Amino acid sequence: MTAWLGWIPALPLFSSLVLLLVGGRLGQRLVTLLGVGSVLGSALLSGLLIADFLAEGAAVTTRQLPWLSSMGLEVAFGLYFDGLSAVMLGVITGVGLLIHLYSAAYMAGDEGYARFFGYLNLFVGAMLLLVLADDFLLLYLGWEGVGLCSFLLIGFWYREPANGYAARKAFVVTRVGDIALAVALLIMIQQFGTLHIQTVIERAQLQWLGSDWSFWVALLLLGGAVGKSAQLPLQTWLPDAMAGPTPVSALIHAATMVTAGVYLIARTQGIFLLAPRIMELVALVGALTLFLAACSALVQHDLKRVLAYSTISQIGYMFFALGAGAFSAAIFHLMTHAFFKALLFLAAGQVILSLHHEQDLRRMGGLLRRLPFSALCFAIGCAALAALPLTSGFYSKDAILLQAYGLHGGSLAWWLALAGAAVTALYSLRLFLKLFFGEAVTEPSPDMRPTLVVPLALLCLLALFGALIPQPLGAVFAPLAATEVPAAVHGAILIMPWLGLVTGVLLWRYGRGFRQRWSDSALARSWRAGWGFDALYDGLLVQPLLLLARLNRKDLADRPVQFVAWLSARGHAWLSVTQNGRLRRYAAGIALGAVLVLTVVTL
Amino acid sequence: MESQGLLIPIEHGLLFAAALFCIGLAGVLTRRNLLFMLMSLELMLNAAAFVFVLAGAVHGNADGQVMFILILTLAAAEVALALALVVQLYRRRRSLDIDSLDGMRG
Amino acid sequence: MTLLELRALLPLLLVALTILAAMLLAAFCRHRRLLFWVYQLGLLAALLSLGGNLGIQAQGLEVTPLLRVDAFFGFFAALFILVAMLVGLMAAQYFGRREHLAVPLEESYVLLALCLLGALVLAAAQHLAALFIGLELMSVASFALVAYPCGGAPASDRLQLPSLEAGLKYLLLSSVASAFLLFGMACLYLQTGTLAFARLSLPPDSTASGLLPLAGLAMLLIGVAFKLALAPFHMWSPDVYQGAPTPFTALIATLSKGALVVVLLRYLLLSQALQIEQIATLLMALATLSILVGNLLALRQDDMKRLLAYSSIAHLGYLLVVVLAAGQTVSSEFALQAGAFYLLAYSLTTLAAFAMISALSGGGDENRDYRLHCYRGLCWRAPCLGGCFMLILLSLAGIPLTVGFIGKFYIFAAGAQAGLWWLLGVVVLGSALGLYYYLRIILILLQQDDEVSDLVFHNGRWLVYGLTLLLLLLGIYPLPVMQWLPLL
Amino acid sequence: MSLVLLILIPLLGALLVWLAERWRTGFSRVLSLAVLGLDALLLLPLPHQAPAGELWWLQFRADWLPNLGIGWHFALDGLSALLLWLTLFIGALSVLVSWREIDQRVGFFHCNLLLSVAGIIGVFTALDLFVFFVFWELMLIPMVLLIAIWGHENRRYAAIKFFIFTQASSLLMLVAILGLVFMQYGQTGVMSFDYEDLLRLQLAPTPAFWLMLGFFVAFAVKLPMVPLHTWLPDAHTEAPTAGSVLLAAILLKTGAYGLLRFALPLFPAASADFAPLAMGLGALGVLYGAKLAFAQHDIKRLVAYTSVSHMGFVLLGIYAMNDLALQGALMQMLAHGLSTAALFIIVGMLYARWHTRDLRQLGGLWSLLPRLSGFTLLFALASLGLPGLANFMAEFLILAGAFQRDWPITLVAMLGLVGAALYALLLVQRSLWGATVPDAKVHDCSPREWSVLASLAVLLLLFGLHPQPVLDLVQRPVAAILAEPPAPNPGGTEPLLQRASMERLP
Repeated sequence: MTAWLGWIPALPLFSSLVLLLVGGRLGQRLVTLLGVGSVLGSALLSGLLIADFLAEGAAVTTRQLPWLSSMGLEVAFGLYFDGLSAVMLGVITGVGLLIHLYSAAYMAGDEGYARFFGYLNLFVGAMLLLVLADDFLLLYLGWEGVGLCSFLLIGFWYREPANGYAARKAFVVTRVGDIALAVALLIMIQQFGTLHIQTVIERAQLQWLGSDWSFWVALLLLGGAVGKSAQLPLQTWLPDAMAGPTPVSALIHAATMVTAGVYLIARTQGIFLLAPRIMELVALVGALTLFLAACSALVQHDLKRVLAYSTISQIGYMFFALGAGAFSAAIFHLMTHAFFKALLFLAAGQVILSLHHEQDLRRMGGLLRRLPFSALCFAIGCAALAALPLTSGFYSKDAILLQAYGLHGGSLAWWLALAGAAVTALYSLRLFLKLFFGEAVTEPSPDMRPTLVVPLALLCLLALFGALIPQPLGAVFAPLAATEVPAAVHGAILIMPWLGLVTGVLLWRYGRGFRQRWSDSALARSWRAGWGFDALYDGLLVQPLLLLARLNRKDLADRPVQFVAWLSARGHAWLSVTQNGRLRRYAAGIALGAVLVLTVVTL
Repeated sequence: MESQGLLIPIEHGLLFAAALFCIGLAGVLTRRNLLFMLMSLELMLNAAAFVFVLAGAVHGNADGQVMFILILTLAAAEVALALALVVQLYRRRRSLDIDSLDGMRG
Repeated sequence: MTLLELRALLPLLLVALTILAAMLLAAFCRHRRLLFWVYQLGLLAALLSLGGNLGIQAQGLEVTPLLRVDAFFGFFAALFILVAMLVGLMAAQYFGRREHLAVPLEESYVLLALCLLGALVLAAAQHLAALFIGLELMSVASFALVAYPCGGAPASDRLQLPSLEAGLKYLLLSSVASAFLLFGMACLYLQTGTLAFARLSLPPDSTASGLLPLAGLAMLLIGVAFKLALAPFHMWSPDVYQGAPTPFTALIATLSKGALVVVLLRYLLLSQALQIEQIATLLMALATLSILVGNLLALRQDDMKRLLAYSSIAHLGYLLVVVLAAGQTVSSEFALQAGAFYLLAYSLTTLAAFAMISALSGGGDENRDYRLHCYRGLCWRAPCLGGCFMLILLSLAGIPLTVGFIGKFYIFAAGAQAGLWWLLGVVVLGSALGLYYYLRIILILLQQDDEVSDLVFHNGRWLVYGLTLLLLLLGIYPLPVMQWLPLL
Repeated sequence: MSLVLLILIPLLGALLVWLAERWRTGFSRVLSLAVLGLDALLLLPLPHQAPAGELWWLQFRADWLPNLGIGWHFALDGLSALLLWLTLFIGALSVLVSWREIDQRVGFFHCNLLLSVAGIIGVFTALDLFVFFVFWELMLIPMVLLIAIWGHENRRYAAIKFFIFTQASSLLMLVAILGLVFMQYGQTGVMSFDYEDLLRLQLAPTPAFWLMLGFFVAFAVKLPMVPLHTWLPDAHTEAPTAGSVLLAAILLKTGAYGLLRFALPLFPAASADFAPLAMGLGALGVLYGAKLAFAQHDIKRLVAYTSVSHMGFVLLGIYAMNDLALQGALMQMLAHGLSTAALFIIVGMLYARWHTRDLRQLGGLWSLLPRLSGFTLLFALASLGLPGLANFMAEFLILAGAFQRDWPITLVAMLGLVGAALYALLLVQRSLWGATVPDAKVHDCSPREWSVLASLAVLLLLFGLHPQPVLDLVQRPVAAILAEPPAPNPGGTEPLLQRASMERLP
C-alpha cells in the first residue's frame, strides 16, 4: 500500500509536464481527460490510503531517494503520511477534483486551455509534495512551486497588464514570507545539520528547552506561514489575486494554497509549543486579521473581493485556533472552510458567467427567480460561512471558539473572534441579499449548465454534512484537557450569528438611506481598501524603490571611471599645449626643468 | 681642499663661471636671431670649459686643460654644422628668426 | 698599447676603418649599392671580432684609463652594431626608390658608422672624458642625420623644411644640454680631482662644500636626462622624431638612448651615486614624471611618429625603474640583467615599429603622411601587415607572448625585488594609460569602412616580417638571450 | 602530455579555422565545432579521480625559463575539470548560436573564439603563477576583438573599457605575484613561480595582506564585485551573442576560480581576516545588481546586471570558507553559467527577429512565439532561484554555509532573493505578457535554437534535482583549499579556517 504514496504527487506532476510540453497539439477532450484524470487518480489513491490509515492508524514513510549530500547536510526525497497529511490529502484531492471538473466546463473554449490545465496540475502536484514532504527542503520546494503556480495562474489572461501586475505582486509578497521560512531552515541546518522534519522536531524538544532558538525559529516559521496564507501583515496580495480565473481563486486562494501556512504551523507544532509567546502572537495575528478582513468584506463592491476578504478572515480563525492551542479544531475548520468556500467561489463563477463577466455587486440584484440553483448554492454557502446551526461551518467555528475559550478565554483575541463571528454573519447575509433580492439590473442567461451542476451539488452536500467526516488527528495532536465552559459563554457563541443576521435584515429593510450614507463614508472607503495597508506599503517600499531605480539607471559606480577618463583627457589637452613647436619654448622648458632638478637635489 | 698655488679662492672662480653660464642660457632663451643664439651657446660651453681649467689648476694636473681643448673642438664642430643649417634656413626664409620654425606642434 | 689591448679594441677599430673606407668611396666613386655593402660588411666584421675576443671580455680589460672592455661592453656593443646594421638596411629601403629626388645616400653611411662608433665608445667608457667624446661623437653625427634630406638638391619645401627645423632644434637644444653636462662634469672633477668614474662620497656635514658634488651630479643628470628625453626635458623629441626621416628617427630612438642608458648604469654603479638619498629621489621623480607625461601626451595623438616619440618617453621612464633598482645592493645584478633585456626588447620593438611605418604610410614618396586615419582598415586590406602591426603594438603595450611583455615582466621583477612599490604603482597606472592608445590604434586598424584610403605600400616589408617574427620568437622562448645577459 | 594537447588543439584549430574560411565559406563553423568536440573527446578519457594520497588527477611539468624558476606546470583536479567541461560545452553552444548571426569575416570570428577558449583552458589548468598570468592576459585579447569587431553600436567604448579594466588589474596581480616570489627568494634563496613551492611560504601579516589584496583586486574585477563591475554591462550589451555568452558563462568564472585556487590557499590567514569585508561586498553586490537589473529598459543590460547579482552570491560563498559554502559557490558558478548563457541566447534570438533590445518595444511575445516564451519563462525562473533548478540548490548551499560564518550579512544577501524575484518577473512580464505585440511575422524556435535551449534546460533541471555528481567532483579540491598549507607550519599561524561549526549531537 505504501508504495503508492509516491504516485499521488507524481501523477499530477507527470500530466502537467505532458500538458505543458505538447498540450498545444492535443485536442480539448484529451487535455481534459489528462488533466482531470490525473487528479482523479491521485484522489482515488489517497482515498484508499486514508481508508487504510483509518483502519490501522500507523504513520507511513516512503523510501528515501538521495537528493543532496554535501559535507554538512544530507537531504533526500522522502514522503511522510500521517493523520494530518491524510486530512490535507483528502481536502486537496477531493476539492481539487471537483474544481477540475468545474473548470473543464468553465474554461472550455479558452485558447490557453491546455496551458491552464498544465498549470493547475502542476499546482496540485506541488501542493501534494508540500503536504507529504518528509524533509523541510522538499517542503520548501513544494512551497515555492505552489507560489510559482499561483503567479502563473493569476497572470493566466496575460493580455491584461493589470493581471500581470497582480501576479507579480502575489509572488513578491509571498517571496518575502518564503525568505523567513528559508532563514528558519538555515538555523535548523546550523543547529542540527539535517532538515528531516521528524528529527528536527525531536531534537528541538531535547536541545532547545531553555534557549530562545525556538522563539526565533517559531517566529520565522510564522513569518513564512503569514506570507503564504495572506495573514496580517502580508495579506495585501490576496484581494488582487482575484484577477485570475474563478476556478483558480476557488482552488488556490480558498481551498488549498492559503491553508499551507496553517499546515506548516500544525506540522511544526512541536517547535511552537516550545515558544508560548509566539503561540499568543499567532492567536493575536489570527484574531486581528479575522476582524479586519471581516470588516473589509462588509464594504466590498466586487463579488470575488468579498469572498477573498472572507477567506482571509476564515484563515484568521484557523490561526487564532492554532495560537490558542486548539490544533485539531483548526484543521477541522480548515476542511469545512475548504468545502463551503469552494462552493461559494464556484457558484460565484457561475453567476459571473451567466451575467456575462459582470463582477460588480451594485449592478447585480434580484436574481432569485432567474438563477434558482445558484441561489440555492449561495444560500447553503452563506449559511455555512455564517456558521448557522446544522451546517458544517457551525460545528467547526463553535469548536474553535469553545476550545479556545478553555485554553485562552477572556483574552482580547477571543473577544475579537467572537465579534468576528457576528460580522461574518452580517457580510454573508449582505452578499446574499445584494445578489438575489433588490431590483434586477443586468439580464442573466440561464444557469443550469449540466457540467457545472454536478460539482456544485456535491459541494453543497459537503458544505452541509462535511462536519460528519471523521478526522484521524488523534495520533498527531495531544488531546485537549476538557474544561467546562460556563453556559453564558456557550449561549453567547450560539447567539452571535443570529445577532448578525437580525441586524442585516433590519438594515436591508429599513436602513436604505443609512446604508447609502455608510458606504460612501470615509471609514467604509478605508475598509474597502483593505484598511490602507496597500497605500502604506506602496508609499513605504514600492515608490522609494522605483524612485531609486529611476535615479540610478546609469549606475553611479560608473562615475569614478568616467572621471578618470575625463581627467586623463584634460591632462592630455594641457600637456599638448606645451608642445607648440617653438624652440625658445623648449629651451625655457629645459631651464625650468634644470631649476626643478636643482631644487629637488639641494633641498 | 685648500688651494695650494691659487691666488684667488675657488668660490670666486665658480661664481664667475656660473654667472657666465647663466648669461649664456639667458641669451639662448631671449634672443630671436639664430646667430646670437649660437654665440650665447658658445658662451655656455666656455663657462663649462673655464671650470675645467680652474679644477685642473686646483688639482695641479693637466686633465682640465685637455678637457678644455676637447670642448673647443666640440664647439667648433657644432658651430660648423649649425652655420650650414643657418645658410639653408636663410635661403628658404630670408630671415634668421628662430620662431618662424614652428611647423611641427601638437 | 700591448697587442692584447689592440685586440680588445678591434671592434672599434674596424668601425673606424669602415668610416674611412665609406668616406673615401663617397668621395671618389659615388656608387650607392657598393657603399651599402661596405658599410654592412664592415659592421659584420666588427661584430665577428667582438665574438672573437669573448675571452678578453670575460675577465674584463682596462684599455687606457678611458675605456674598459668587459662582458658588459660585449653585450651592448653587439646590440648596437646589430641595430646600426638594421638601420642601414632601413635607410637603403627608405631612400631606395628616390633616385629622381637625388638625395645622396652615400654620406648617410658615414654618419651612421660615426654614430655607432660614438655608441661603442660610450658602451666601454669608464672615464668622464670618454663619456664626453662618445656622447658628442654620437650627437653631432645624429644632428647631421636628422637634417639629412636638406643636404640634397633644394627640392620642395614640403620635404626638406621639417627635417631642417628638426635638425636645428635638435642641435641647439642638445648643445645647451651638453653645456649642462660639461658644467656638471667640471664640478665633479673639481670635487674629486679625477675624471675617472670614481666613488662619490658626500662629506658628512652638508656644508657649502657638500653642495658642489650634488650640484655637479645634478647638472650631469640634466644633460643625460635631456638626451634620454626624460620628462621635463622631453619637449624636443616629438618634433625631432616627426621631422627626421624615419630610419634615422629609429636610430635616435634606439642607439643614442640605449648607449646613454648603458653609460648611465656604469657610472651610477661605479660611483655608487644612488646611495645618496637626494639623487635616488631625483631619479624617482624623473621616472614618475616621464611615465605620466609620456603616456598622457600620447593619449589622443594622431600622428604615428609623434605617438611613438611619446611612448618612447614613457618606456624610458620604465627603464629608470631598473636603473633605480640597480642602485640598491640587494637587487643590483638582477636589475642589470633586467635593464639589459629591457633595452633589447625596447630596441627590437621600436625598430619594428619604425620599419612598419617606413614600409607603410599615407601620401606618396615625398609627402609621407603618418596620421592614424591613413591606417584604418589595414587588417582587412593587408592581413599579414595588419597582423604584424597589431603584434608590434601589443609588444609596445607589454601583452604576453611578445618580447615587450618579458621586458615589462623584468621591470616589475626588478622593481619588486628592490621594493620600489610606489614606482611600480605609477608603472601600472602608466601602462593602463598606454593600453588605451595602443588599443585605440588596433581598433583603427580593424575599422571596417569601404571608402578607399590613401595608404601606399613602400618596399621594406620583409624587414617588418623578420622583425615581428623575431619579436614573437623572443616573446615565446627568450631563454637563449637570457643566458647572454651580462653582469657588471 | 594530454593536458598540453588540451590547449594546443584549440590554438592550432584557431589558425586552421581562419584559413578554412578562405577555402570554403561556412566551413569554419563546422571545423570549430569539430575542434571543440575533439578537445572534449580528449578530456573524457582522462582519469576522473586522483590516485591515492595525491591531490591532482594529472600533472604535466616542463622547463620554460629555468633561470627565473618558471616552468610549464599544468594539472587537473575536480575544480578545473568541472570548469573545463563548462568551457567546452559553452564554447560549442556559442558556435551553434552564432551560426546565422555572424556573416562577415566568419573565419576570423571563429579563430578568436577558439583562441579565447584556449586561453581559458590554460587559465583553468596552469599551476605556475607566471604561466597562469600569461594565459590570464592571453584570453582577453580575442575577447576584446570579438566585442570590437562584431559588436553592436558603441562597441569601441565597451571594448576599450573592458580591456583597460581587466589588464590594469591583472598588472596589480603581476606585482603581487612578483612580491610573493621575491619574498620566497629572500627566505629560501630559491626563485620559483611554482604553486606548490609558494604554498609553503610563511608570510608576516602585513605583507601577506597587501599581496592578497593584489590578487583579490584582479579577481574581483573579473568576477564583477560591485565597485569594480562597471565594465560588465557595457561589454555584455555590445558583444555579439556568442561573445556575451562566452563572457558571461566562463570569463566571469575565471575570477572566481582564481580566488579559489590562488587567493585563498596562498594567503589563508590574510583571507580569513579579509573575509567579513569580502562577504559584505558580496552581499552588497547581490542587492546592487538586483536593484540595477530592476531599473533597466535594455533587456541585455538587465541580464548583465543579473550576472553581477549572482556573482555576488559566489563571492559570499567563497569567503564564507566552509565546505557547504564553497560547494555552493562552485554549484552557483555552474548554474549561473548555464542560466545566463541561455538568457543571452534568447536575447540574441529576440534581437535577430526584431533588431531591438528595448523592453518597451517588446511585449506579448507569448502569443507570437509560445515555445521561445516558454523557455524564457523557465530560464527567468532559474535565475530567480526557483527550487528544483540548479540555481536554487547553489544559492541555498551558499546561504547555509555563509549563515554559519556571518549571519547578519547572509540575511542582507537573502533580501537579494526578493530582488531576484522582482527583476526576473519584470523580465517575464515586460517581454512575454502584455498586449503590445510587435508587428513582424516571425517564426518560433528553429530546430537548432530549440536544441540549444533544450539542452541547457535539461542540464539545469538535472543539476537542480540531482546535484550529487557535481558535489562529489569538487569534494576533494574544496577540502584541499580549506585545509592548512601542506607543509607542517612550525608553530606558524594556527589554522584559522575552522571546520563548519556544526555541533552534531552524538
